Amino acid sequence: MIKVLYFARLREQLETASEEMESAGMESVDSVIASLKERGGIWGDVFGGDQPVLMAVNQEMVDGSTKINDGDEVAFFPPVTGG
Amino acid sequence: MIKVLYFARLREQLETASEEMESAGMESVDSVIASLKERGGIWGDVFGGDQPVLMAVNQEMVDGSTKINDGDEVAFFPPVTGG
Amino acid sequence: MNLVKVQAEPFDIAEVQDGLRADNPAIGAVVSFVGLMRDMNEGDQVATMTLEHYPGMTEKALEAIVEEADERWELMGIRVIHRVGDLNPLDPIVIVAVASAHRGEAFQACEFVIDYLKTRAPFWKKEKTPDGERWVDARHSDDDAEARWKR
Amino acid sequence: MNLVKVQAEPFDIAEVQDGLRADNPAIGAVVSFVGLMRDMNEGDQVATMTLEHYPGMTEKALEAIVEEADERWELMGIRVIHRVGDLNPLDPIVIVAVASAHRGEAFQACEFVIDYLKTRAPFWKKEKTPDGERWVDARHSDDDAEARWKR
Repeated sequence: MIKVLYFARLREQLETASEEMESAGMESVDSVIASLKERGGIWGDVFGGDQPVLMAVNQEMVDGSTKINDGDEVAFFPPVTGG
Repeated sequence: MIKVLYFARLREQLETASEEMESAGMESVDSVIASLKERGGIWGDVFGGDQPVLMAVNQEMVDGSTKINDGDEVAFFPPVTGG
Repeated sequence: MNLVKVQAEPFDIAEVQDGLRADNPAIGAVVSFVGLMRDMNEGDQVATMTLEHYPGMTEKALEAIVEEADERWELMGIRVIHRVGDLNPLDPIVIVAVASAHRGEAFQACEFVIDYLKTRAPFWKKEKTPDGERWVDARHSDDDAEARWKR
Repeated sequence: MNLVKVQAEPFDIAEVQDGLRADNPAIGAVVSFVGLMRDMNEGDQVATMTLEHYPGMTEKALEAIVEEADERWELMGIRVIHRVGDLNPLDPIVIVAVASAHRGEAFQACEFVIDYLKTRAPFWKKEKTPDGERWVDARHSDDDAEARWKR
């Protein structure tokens, strides 16, 4: 299993803060994105590429090509606005 | 008359903090320097050009070519080291 | 020597700076940046703000930034404290304070840390305006500020 | 809005910064520099220091620097306080604090003011080392720092 987290505007749009996903078939962050997009509706919109989405694996910012292992924590969120 | 002030290392070398000078013949700061240098001894050393000397007229940093008027306050001092 | 903190409570600016320079007579310069909540953004009045973050990752990201600053410059201590939760205009949001022997290093490292924090640390601001709540958009100027430090 | 002071008494770092940002919710950034007395200089232990200045000209020079910063950047307040007289290691010597809506301006103006102060304000340091008293020499690096702002 992998844990998937959503933050800020994404969390509100998807009405989901976190979920567990089967890690089978999830080679990389891009595979996770593809599977989320397939859900259609707002999921397709959010992960369709029109709005900027940042991603982290195990709490480190990464890009989509990053490999995923069972037990990983994957997170999606908008560009950050702290400070 | 013009008032001449000396600060920091210069004050100690010249053993003088301030003096009054006739303004007659004192066209510019350079004329003041020339007349001080003529005193010879430590005055010749300090104003002989071997050590850096900054100058101000009426409390504004200037260069030697600056004109002098009766009643002006002229000051000589080493490069500043505040902050 | 370095310290990174994410907290809901206000921080004491004087305490942070005093703690940084305390008892180290080799420190010649302390540069600090305090980011404050403004009552205007994008031309609209802002009444209050909520800061969301990604617990765990936030601290990691800040520590990585601080570590990188320490590698790039000769420093004698860095403090980063960032608030989360509800904030009001005039409230300090973040403080970055850096100590060094000479001022050039402290200035550069302080600006580096806040520039990186703005683009790399997972915080998100939501503000309340007369037209309702809205998420704050990231600024292109922050990307430009970060890009200056690339090497 | 701006304030320049030369004084023998210690200053309160927190008070200076709080005074600067007080009650102006348009301020988004406060950058401050504090210069502290170090116990080492040029490789020698320094026990105490005396700061001499040129009363009258010092204030004028600082005011001119602050005015120039105000012309160059969009600022919301500048504070410069510089001590004179006897100082000991760990003592704050000078504080420069600058407020602005966005951080870039405050960082630049703060560094500009201290760089100019270092080469244009008539202060002189004399330090007491184990070998006796000596006047501190001006640093070439300070001239270089000032030269960056020429335009």
